[in-house]
This record gives sequence, structure tokens and C-alpha cells, in this order.
Amino acid sequence: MVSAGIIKTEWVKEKLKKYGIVVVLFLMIVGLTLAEPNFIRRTNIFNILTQASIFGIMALGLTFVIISKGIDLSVGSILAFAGVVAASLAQSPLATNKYYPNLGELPLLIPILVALLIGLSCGAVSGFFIAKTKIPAFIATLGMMTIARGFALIYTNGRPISNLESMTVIGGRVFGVIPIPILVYAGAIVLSWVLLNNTKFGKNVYAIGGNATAAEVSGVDVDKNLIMIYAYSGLMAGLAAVVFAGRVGSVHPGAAQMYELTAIAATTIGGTSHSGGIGTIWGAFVGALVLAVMRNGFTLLGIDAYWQQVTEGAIIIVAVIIDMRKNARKD
Amino acid sequence: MVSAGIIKTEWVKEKLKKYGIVVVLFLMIVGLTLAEPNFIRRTNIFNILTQASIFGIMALGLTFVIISKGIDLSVGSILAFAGVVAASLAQSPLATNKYYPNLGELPLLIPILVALLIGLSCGAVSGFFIAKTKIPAFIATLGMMTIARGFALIYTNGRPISNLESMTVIGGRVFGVIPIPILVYAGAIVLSWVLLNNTKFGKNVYAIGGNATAAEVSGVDVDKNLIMIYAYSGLMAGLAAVVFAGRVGSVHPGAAQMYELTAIAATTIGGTSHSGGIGTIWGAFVGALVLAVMRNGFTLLGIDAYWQQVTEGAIIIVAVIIDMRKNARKD
Amino acid sequence: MSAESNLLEVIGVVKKFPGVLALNNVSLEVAPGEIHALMGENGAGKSTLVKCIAGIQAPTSGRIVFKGEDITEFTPKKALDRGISMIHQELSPVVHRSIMENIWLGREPLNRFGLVDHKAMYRKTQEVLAEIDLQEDPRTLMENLSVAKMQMIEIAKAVSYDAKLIIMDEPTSALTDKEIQQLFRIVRALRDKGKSIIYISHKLEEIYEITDRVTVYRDGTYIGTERTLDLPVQKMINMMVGRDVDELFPKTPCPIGEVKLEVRNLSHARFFRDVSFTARRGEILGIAGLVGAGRTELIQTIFGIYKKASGTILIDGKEVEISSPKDAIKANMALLTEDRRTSGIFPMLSVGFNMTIASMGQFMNRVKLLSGRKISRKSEEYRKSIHVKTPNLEQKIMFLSGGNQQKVLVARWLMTQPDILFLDEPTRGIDVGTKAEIHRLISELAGQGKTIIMVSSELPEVMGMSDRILVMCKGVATGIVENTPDLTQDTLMAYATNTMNQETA
Amino acid sequence: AGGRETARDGYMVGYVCNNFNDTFQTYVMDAARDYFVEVDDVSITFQDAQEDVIRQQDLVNTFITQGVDALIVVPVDTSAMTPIIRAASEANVPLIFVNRNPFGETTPPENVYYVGSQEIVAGRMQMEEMGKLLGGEGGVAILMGRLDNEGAILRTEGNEEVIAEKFPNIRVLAKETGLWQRDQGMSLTENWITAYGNRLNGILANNDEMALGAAEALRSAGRTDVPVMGVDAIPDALEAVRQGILAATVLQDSVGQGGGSARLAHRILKGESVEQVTWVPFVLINQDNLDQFID
Ligand SMILES: Nc1ncnc2c1ncn2[C@@H]1O[C@H](COP(=O)(O)OP(=O)(O)OP(=O)(O)O)[C@@H](O)[C@H]1O
Ligand SMILES: Nc1ncnc2c1ncn2[C@@H]1O[C@H](COP(=O)(O)OP(=O)(O)OP(=O)(O)O)[C@@H](O)[C@H]1O
Ligand SMILES: [Mg+2]
Ligand SMILES: [Mg+2]
Repeated sequence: MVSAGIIKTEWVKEKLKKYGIVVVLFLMIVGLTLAEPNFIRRTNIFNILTQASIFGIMALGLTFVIISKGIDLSVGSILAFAGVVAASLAQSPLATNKYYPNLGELPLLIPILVALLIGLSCGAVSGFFIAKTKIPAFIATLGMMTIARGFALIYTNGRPISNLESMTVIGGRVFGVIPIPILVYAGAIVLSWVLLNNTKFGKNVYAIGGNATAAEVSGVDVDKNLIMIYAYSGLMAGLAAVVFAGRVGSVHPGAAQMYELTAIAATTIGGTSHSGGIGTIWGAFVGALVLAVMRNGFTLLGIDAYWQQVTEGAIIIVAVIIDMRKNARKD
Repeated sequence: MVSAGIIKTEWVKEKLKKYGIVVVLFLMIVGLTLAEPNFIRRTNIFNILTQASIFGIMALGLTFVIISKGIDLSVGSILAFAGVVAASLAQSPLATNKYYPNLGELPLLIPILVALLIGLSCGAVSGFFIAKTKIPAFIATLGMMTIARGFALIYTNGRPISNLESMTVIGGRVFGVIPIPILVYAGAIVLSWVLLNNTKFGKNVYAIGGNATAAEVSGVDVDKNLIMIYAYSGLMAGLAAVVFAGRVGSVHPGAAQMYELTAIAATTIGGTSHSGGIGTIWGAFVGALVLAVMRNGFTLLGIDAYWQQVTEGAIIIVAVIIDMRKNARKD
Repeated sequence: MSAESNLLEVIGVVKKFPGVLALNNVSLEVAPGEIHALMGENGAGKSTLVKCIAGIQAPTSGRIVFKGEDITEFTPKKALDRGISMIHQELSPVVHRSIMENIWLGREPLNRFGLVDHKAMYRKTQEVLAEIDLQEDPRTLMENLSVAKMQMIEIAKAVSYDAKLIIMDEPTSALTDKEIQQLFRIVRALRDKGKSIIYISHKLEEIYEITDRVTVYRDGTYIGTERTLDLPVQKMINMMVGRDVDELFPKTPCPIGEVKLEVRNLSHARFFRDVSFTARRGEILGIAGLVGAGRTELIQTIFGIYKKASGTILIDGKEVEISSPKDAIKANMALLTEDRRTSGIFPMLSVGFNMTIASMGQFMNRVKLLSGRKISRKSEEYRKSIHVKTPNLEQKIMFLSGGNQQKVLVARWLMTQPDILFLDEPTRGIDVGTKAEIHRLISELAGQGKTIIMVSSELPEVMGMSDRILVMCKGVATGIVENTPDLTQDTLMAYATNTMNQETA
Repeated sequence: AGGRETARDGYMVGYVCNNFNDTFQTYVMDAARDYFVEVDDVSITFQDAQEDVIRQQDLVNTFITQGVDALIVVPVDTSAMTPIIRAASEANVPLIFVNRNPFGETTPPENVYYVGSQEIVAGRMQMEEMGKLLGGEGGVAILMGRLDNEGAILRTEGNEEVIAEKFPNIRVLAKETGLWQRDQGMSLTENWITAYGNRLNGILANNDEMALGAAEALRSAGRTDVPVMGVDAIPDALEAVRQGILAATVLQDSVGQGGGSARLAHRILKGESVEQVTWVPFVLINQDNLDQFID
């Protein structure tokens, strides 16, 4: 009896260590369900996943960046820039403030491709500077953050671009049930997962973050791969812009401010290490869910908004502390 | 003749490499003076230094943090929290919205000490978690950023605390000439310089960032030093809060948002490396000046506000590229 | 010996890591004024034991008694205070800081205001450097020193603590003869002052040269302690490996084919000039020389890591342009670099990853995606064949012993099946048993018609393995000699110091 | 959570603010809270969208999941309210927009309401007053809020419209963003004083916080000749008008908007018939009419 009990606690401890953050997520879900049965309803679960989708998609790109020992502060601004340009091409012909007054209705694919392309290009530019001039990623992407935001403002003159009827399809549901943002998110997860785990590019990402000099000597074209890494992060920001436009039906040049921090936090909560070489797509997903569940829970529990901030900070810290225990030395 | 010319260019190139960022600053100053003679007037120089002082003081603390291979995202929020509490103790008895209605006029020293103490404590708490639980500094200070901001909002209920007549002395001038914020900044520079270069603590900061294991086995108490590093960063944020309150005569719980990014940018522009072990106080000062001169220049030249953002991003990137050349391998 | 007369006693120490029992009930006794060798295969637990003694790790159980007192608190600071200092096997210095700051880290001299006294620090550093005969400005940054000099400074630092017990974990792996002799002079002087030294090395001749007693471990268990002079080589190897190792350099003769690689008048702006040589299929070309001769830079330039100033490289008689390691790898070359830590391992990543990263092209499936199964099958195969001691392939390589890390790197490059393989100090830090194994693999490759170019500072290794030997001195190729049985170490040294003419004359 | 218990018995109203850091909005919220303190069959919960439309949308959805009976929303982006309107109407929850107007000239859809003012009017009032003070001549600088903010854009537009229509001899020397913050308003003004010297004759700020910063910078530079005006009429600003530090501010009626929206929600819940749009006028406050606004 006693020994069975000990084995059980040992087992729980072991699991807790190995899957720290999943356990945190699980406990949050159980706790919230008990406190507020509405929490576990299908609509609410869909809400949470939809809410996670935008910064969650960004977190996928950031996972590549952070594993390679970099950082990307520009994804929020890239979303805004890619978003407003795409939006200007997706306005319905009857829009009140039409950006291109003579533009007819374009096929939905065009604004989507434009958003992806802008994201990819902005990311590639940051990557280019990081690779070729060796400036710190922090500076290159901080610069890109300001520049892309500036372009979004210039392009729109500070005003939102709205009436994106065609794009709101993306904010809708399949068979009236599953929200499309969730499907897009799922697709991005699968794509990122395969890229990171089953391609040379993915292995190179780990190698560059693990030891760039050794990677170079092992024949990895570090510069080229760095450019690709930031381009991918930009691409994900562009995809997030599409989902954003679809959900909101309007894109504001000030959109997605500070999303970079949320996305980086999601990645880090999921166990991706800023010292490079360590991280998983799965972790980025769980990390994004932890944040989304937490915010959803705050509202359901009716916690005072000022106290939410304090609690949010504390929960992030505690979640990562629990997760860290899996790396703890045993001795 | 020709050879003299070559020597001269060689010499310039050499200097440009070694003191890259100073040269950038110098060129900015020359360019602005030519474009707008007002630039070089004493009042404007004082303006620039005063404007640099708040995020410049934060950048001093961040220099310690970044040299030790850390990051501190919480300094802006700490400024706000320390600032509002100090402000509530410094309101003039006749203030319109008195926070403590029955509180008489306290000696100026009390709010100042309170601000410093709050800053120090918040920093020490982040440092404690980073040292003892090994969570990434990014997460610990992101948490502190949200928490301190939350406390600032809770403390004030979202309202500014104003009528700080006693504190505005700090925003004033000595002999009616030199603005006190500049003197405080100068004092903080000297203090930080001595700490970093002439104390055991400073040597430990470099060692921890350069090679934490090497420091540990040489008998350095890494945990204690980490706590001190973040406490110092918090202390500088508290000092910045004092200058802020003195200059503005009012503290808003939403004050200094994103100042952390500006301060980190100043530090990084000044050559402090995010890979640890490298950085100087002098660099943090020059970096802060580059940013302050740039922003001042934008206004003097009347550059369109939207384009300012784009230009700011580009200038930061270019400045750091020029500065990086000093590290370039020769072969 | 009785407990009182021993400076250090280790009694029944056990150290467990997740999935690894690194030390299983081991003991050790070190007397005052003794130089005591620790021997054992890679992963036997030598470093783990001395780390416990130096307070870097705490043993899981067992006692460590120093000066008659049980050690209970395991921190480096406490150990240093007690009088135990250590030269670390895998530790790099704080590279961006100066020599003097590295030496006095954690114990900087202070002036009367409590501030660091840089003048005193400078002076004291000069004294320390004088002792090891190193002419360097104490303010020089560590990153500007060669590996050998850095290592000498680590040695000087450990000595400067004025400790009772100094632990040296493979201090000579980055040194050549001149510095090694310097080190031995220091070690003997310390012994004469009554200090004790624990000395770890895989180089048997060193053990016989300076140690008084030897303790041998195998797989984390204690095998025995003997007076060095009473212990024949074969017996020592047998104690370590558990069997006899028949041949250290199992060079199997094989047919030598046509010229594969030709280097013509290759120069580098700083490191070497006008080097020409050829290497044939099936040939092992050794490169010998003193530290600083430019051997590493020569092969790294051929490999595209450094930019050449002039000269041409031909493969199979055709000129090739190689400007990056990627080009070199495309041309079917591979390079095992000299510095394991900076350009070799990916410390946070798994053993499997570290083995396979250079060969990913081999593991694609039909849709051009990597197959995890293929990857693990191949790495498992190599893990077995060169005896990498690791609980599993998922283990982070940083948790392997130094020698085992080196084995993984050897595996990485063997796996690429290169036509031309450059090996820079391939068996640094590898135990005798495995050394033979790696030598056998190298020979086998040569037997398959591959071209091997091997830089080694161990003359017996160069002479045991090579078909021909290129000798360098101060950036110049002073000779290429056939490795005939009558070639002597002295002849090679004469080339290496460029005193050949005086010698023969 | 204490407030929630009573909500089970009575009605529950969810209030999504654009940003709790926005001082003016805290007064609007206070007015709404004060209203519901008086009545005992309704409770209210406040949430902060932190200036993020997506977050605002998520908060609304969560409120609906939770079963609120009415929603009050201060739009982050007025052009992006379609999904919120759709969600509310699908759930058949009355939706009241406050302060920022998503509908412009058009009428809101069924069960959707608006309580607030016309931002552009505030800018116009400011400039009319400034034009009078300057005698129709001189140079002014505009301290804008966040560049992507509708209030900032429309108030500035109001300033410029009036200049174009009535004061051809007034020039806009500069307009830059002070991010709504007092310290930024101060720094920009310092730089303007250097750049424009005596050509700078007036400063129009999109809010009072920045105006107070500008006034402080002018005071330390010894420039008493430059009138400064804000918007919002926060207590500090009223005091500053009394002391002559600010020339004027524009009252944006927080009680009218916050209390008004709360009363509206209450009446809708009780089933009374109400107007869909309630205009709350701006009022210019200067020393002449200050007494009516200080209690
Ligand atoms: N931190 C750690 N985590 C897990 N395993 C470890 C760790 N440190 C050492 N080990 C394991 O303990 C065993 C002993 O390693 P140790 O470094 O002591 O060997 P060694 O005798 O010094 O070998 P070498 O001659 O190669 O240096 C090895 O199997 C190694 O993989
Ligand atoms: N980073 C560096 N900066 C300046 N000089 C260097 C640097 N690295 C090496 N050198 C110098 O270049 C020369 C050759 O280097 P190195 O000692 O690596 O040669 P080597 O023949 O490969 O020796 P070994 O492999 O035995 O260490 C030496 O004079 C060395 O001091
Ligand atoms: Mg070892
Ligand atoms: Mg070498």
C-alpha cells in the first residue's frame, strides 16, 4: 500500500517534471471548469482556440527564431503593415472609405498572397541584416518594428481600412461549426512541425542556435539559413495578418501592438530557450494556450482588470518555474 | 601627397572602426548643426541631455543586466509604480486631487527614498527568481513588467498623481543654468562607472555574462550577484522615476510605456552585447545620446511624424552596422 | 597509510546522474607532497570525482575527508577557501576579459576604499606570469591568446591560489612539449613545497614521468592504487580497459593510389606561406610541428574557414575554388576541428544530433523529408562501433565525458564518408583503448581509398599512423618525409624547429 | 467576485473599455459605476481591451459566453466593430457603444446604441478659441495623441479644418505625437521652442495630459506668451485653467457619457423604449465659464 502510494507520487512527480507546462495547462482547465462550468462549453473552447490563433501563429515563427538564438520584435508591426496593404486590396466595392476607389472586387487569394509576401519580405530583410552585418537580432528587428509600423501609418494615413467582406470568410466557420482561424492555426502548426523536425532547414535551425561556429564548419550555410528563419517568422506574421483581417473585418495601422511580447512569452512558456538550440512547436502551442486560457479565465471569473495584470505576471512566472523543474538537476 | 591622403583615410577608417558609434553621433551633430544652427545652442544641448536623462539612467542599469547576459523588460513599469507611490507622498498640501488628503508636506527626501526603495525591491524580486529558479530573465522581467504596471494602476485607480511642487525642484536648474536632471544623470553615470569598473561586483558582472561557469568555479556567488544586478537595474528605474516626477510634476500610472525598449536600444547601440560579457557605461551614454539627438533632430527638421518612425528604425540599424565594423575580423 | 597522514581521503563516494551511475562507491587517498595520477577510460568518472572534491558537484553519498575534516558543503568557494584549487578539463576562461581579471576573478585585490586595486592586480599578475615564463601583458584579452597560452594561464591561476591540493584534469591536452616541460617543472616545485597534486591524463608517458602513485577507475568503480614505478604499462592498460590492448597504432598497409588532393603555393596573410604538398588516395598524410606552426590554419584554409591569400587547390587534378566549409563539404571533404568546445559540439543538443548533423542528406525519404528512423539507426550503429559511453542517444552531449564527446565528433565526420578527411588532433583526450579503435577506423578508411590528412602533436601517433609526414615550422613547410622505419623523433623535431641543416651538417 | 453573486439575482452588464491607461476613460467608467451603485438590480463588470481590437472582440465573446444581459463597449477601432455587433445580435444582447462612434452619420442597427460626442467638434472648438486669442495670426503646433488613434486624428482634423476655413494667416508649424503622455508633450514642446522660437504662438494638444506637459515646458523656458489648450477637462486641467497655465480645455462630458450609457442600459433591461443615439455635447472651458465646472 505504502509503496504503491510512493510509486504513484514518484510517477506524478516524474510526469510533472517532464510535461511541466502541460500539467499547468491541465490544472488551469480543471480549476476553471470547477469555478465556472461555462468554461468547458464547446463555444468557449472554440473561443479560446480562436483567441490563441493570432499570437499563436506568430509564436510558431518565433520558435524558429528563438531556437536559432535570435529574437524578433517586429512581428506585431509586420502584421499591421501586411494587414493594411492586404485590406486595401480586399475592400468590398461598396466600402465607405475605399482605399483604391476604382478597384473592383479581387479574388480573395490576392490579398492573402500579398499579406504573406509582405510578411516574408520584411522578415527576409531583417534576416539579411542579421546575417550579413552581424548586428544583433534585437536591433535589426527593433528597427524593423519601427519601420513596418511607420509604413503601416504612412500607407493608411493613420486610419483603419475596413469593410473587408470578402476576407471575413476567414473569420467564419466551416459547416457553421469550426472557426476557420482554428483550422488555419492547425495548418500552420503542422507545417511548422514538419519544417522543424523533418527537414534539413529545421536541423540547421537547431544547429545554428546550438553552436553557430560548429554549424558553419559542419557545412551549414548559416547566413542563408538565418535569412530563411526570419523570413519564416515574417511569413507567419503575414499569415496572422490574414487571420486578423478575417476576424476583425478591418485592419488598423496600430493593430497588434505588443503582440510580439505575447508571442515571445508563449514560445518561452512552452520551453523554448533563449540560449538557443532548444525548443519545440508543441511547446509554442501549449504556451499560447496557457496564455489564452488564462485571459479567458480572468474574464469568466470577473477578476478586476487591474488585478488581472498583476495575476497575469505572476501566473506566467509560476508556470515557467514549474516547467523549469523538468530541467532541474537531480542531485 | 597621395600617400598622405592614404594615411589620412586609413586613419579615419581606423578611428571609425574603433569608435564607430561616437563617429555616428558626431556626424549627426555636425549634420544637424549645418541644417539648423539652433541645434547647437546651449538651451538645445541642455534639452537633449535632459530628454536623454530618463531613459539614459535606465540604460545604465540595463548595461549591467545585459553584460550579465540578461534582459530587463520591467524598467518602464517600475518607473511608473515607483513614480506614482513617490508622487502620492510628494503632493503639495493644496493639490486638487490629493491622494492622502491628511498628509502634510513631507521632506523631499522621503518620496525620493521611497521611489528608490520600490525600484530596488522590484528589481531584487526579479533577480531572486532568475537566480533561484533559473527561469529566463525574459520571463521573470516580463512578469514583473505586468505586475508593476498592475500595481501602479491599482494604486492610482488609473489616474495621474499631480501637483508635486516639492519634487519639481528636481526638474529645475542649478544657478538657473544647468538642469538638475542632467546632474542626476551625470551622477548616475559616475556611480555606475565606478561600480562596473572598480568594484568586485562589476568584475563579477562581466564574468557572469562572459562565462557563468567560470565565475562559479572561481568562487563567485553567482546567485547573489544576479540579484544585485537586477536590483541595481530596478534602482536606476526608481531614480529615473524621481527625475520623471521632478521634470513632469505629475506621474501617470501609464507613464514610461515602452521605455524599456528605448533603454535597451540605447545600451545596444552603445555596443553592449546581448551575448554577454561585453559592454561599457560610456557606450550606454553615447547610445542614449544618439537616440535623443535623433529625436530632437526630427523635430528641428520638421520631419513628418509618420516618416519619423521609418527613419528612426533605419537610423538605429545603420548606427549599429557602423559600430559593428569595429569587431570585424581583419582577414 | 593512516587517515591522519593523508591530506585527502575519499571513502565510498557515489554519484548518480539521471540514467548514469558515474561513481559507484569509489575511494582515493592522497598523501601530502604526492603527485597522484587518476587513470581510467573515457567516462570512467575521473572528472566527476575531482569535481566533487573541488565542490563543483556534490556526491550523492559517501565521504570526502580533507585535512582530517569531513567536507559537508560543496561549493567551489568553500573548496578554494579550504585550499583546493583545480585546472578544469572543459572550462574556457572569460574570453572577453583580460588575463589579470581572469586570474584574480573572485579574489580581486582591493585598495583601502574597497575598490579594485588594478595596479596591485597588474603587479601580482606579472609575478604569476613570470613563474610560468609567459611574456604577455596582463591586460591582454584572453580571446587574443592561443589555446595553449590560455591553458598555461589556467595553470598559473590554479597555482596562484597557494592551495594545499591542486587538481589538474588533463592539463596538457592543449599543450605541446615545450609547455608540458614547463608544467612539469612547476608541478615538481610544488611537490617540493609539500603540496599535493591530483593529475589526470591519458598520456601514459606523462604519468610515468611525474606521478608517484596511480589510482585506476573503470566504469565508475575503483580498481586499484599502485606506485607508478611498480606498474608496468600493459598492466596499467589492463586495469583501465579490462583487457589487453594489442596494438596502439594498428596501421594496416594498403595500396596507395593516384594524387587526390594537391595544394600549390598556398599562403595566408598571417599564418603560413607558400605551402605545397600532395595527398593520394589511400594515403595518410601526417602533419607535425610545434604549437603555433600554423598547421591548424593550413587545413582550415584549405577547408574554406580562413581566406587564402594566394595559391591553388586541386582535387583529382582539377582546380577547385573553396571559399566556405560548405564548398569544401560539397567537394567531399570533411574536417574534424581542433577545438571541440568552440567549433565542435552542439552542447545543448543530443548525442544523436551531434553525430548526424553533417550527414543529413543521407537520411531523406522519398518526399525529401528526413526520416527519424534512418537517423537513429545510423547513429546507433556508430555509437556501438566506437563505444560512445552514453545512457542513450537522446542525452545532451554536454553531459558526456570529454573523451566521449570527442568520439561523437569523430563519428560525425566518419559518417559523412568523405573522400578527403582532415583530422586535427583526432585523439585528444581519448583513452588508450579507444584510441586504438579510432586508429583502426582511420586505417580502414584509408584502406577504402580515402585520403586522410592528420594533424597531431603526439609524435608517436603521427609516426605510428602516417605514410608520409609534412613538418611545419613557423608557417613554413620545412619538409615532407617518408615514414620509413628508420625515421626518428629527433629528425622530425629538427624539421619542426627548422634546424635540419645544422643537424645533418 | 462579490459583485458577481448579486448578478445572479439581477442583471449583469459587461463593460469593455478600450484602455484602462486612458485617464479620461477612467472617469467615464467611474460615472457608469456610480450609476449602478445607486440601483440594486444590475451589477457591472469592467474589462480592459488594452487598445487591442482582437482582445476587445475576445472579451465581448467571453462576456456573451458568460451570459451577460447587456454590453457597453468603448471601441478600440470604430471601423472594426462589425464582428462585435454580429456576436451581440446573434446572442440577442443589447449593445451600447460609448464615447467613440462606429456609425458616423448612419443609424445603428437594431438593439445597438451609441452615447457620445463628435470628436471632430472638440478640435474645432479648440481652434476657434485659439484663433480668437491669436487674433487670426501666427504659428501653432499640434500635439497629437497616438498616430493611429481616431480621437487624435479627428481632433487634429478639426483643428486644421477651422484654420482652413477661418484663419488663413495661421500656420501649423508642426504636428507630432506625444502618445497622450505628459512627459512626451513636454519634450516635444522643448524642441519646438528651440526650432521655432518666437514663431511659435500657440499649442493645441489632443488631450490635457500633453497640454499640461507643454505648459510646463513653456513655463521653464520663460515663455508666457504661448497659449496652450487641451481636451478632456480633467481636474488638473481645470485647475491649470484657473491659474492661467492653460488657456482652455474642452470638456468631454465623462458623466454624460458614462452615466448616460449606464442609465441607457438600465432602461433597456427594464424594457423601456429608448433613443438609439444620444449626443453628449462638448463644452469649451476657459476662465470665463470655469466656475460652472469646478465644485
Ligand atoms: N552532468 C552530467 N549529467 C549526466 N551525466 C554525466 C554528467 N557529468 C558526467 N556524466 C557522466 O558520468 C560519467 C563519468 O564522466 P566523467 O566526465 O567523470 O568521465 P572522465 O573519466 O572524466 O572521462 P574523460 O576521460 O573522457 O574525461 C560519464 O558517463 C558521463 O557521461
Ligand atoms: N586568434 C588569434 N589571434 C592572433 N593570433 C593567433 C590567433 N590564433 C592563432 N594565432 C597565432 O597563429 C599562429 C598559429 O596558430 P596555432 O597555434 O593554432 O598553430 P598550430 O600549428 O595549429 O598549433 P597547434 O595546433 O599545435 O595548437 C600562432 O603564432 C598563434 O599565436
Ligand atoms: Mg574527464
Ligand atoms: Mg592546431
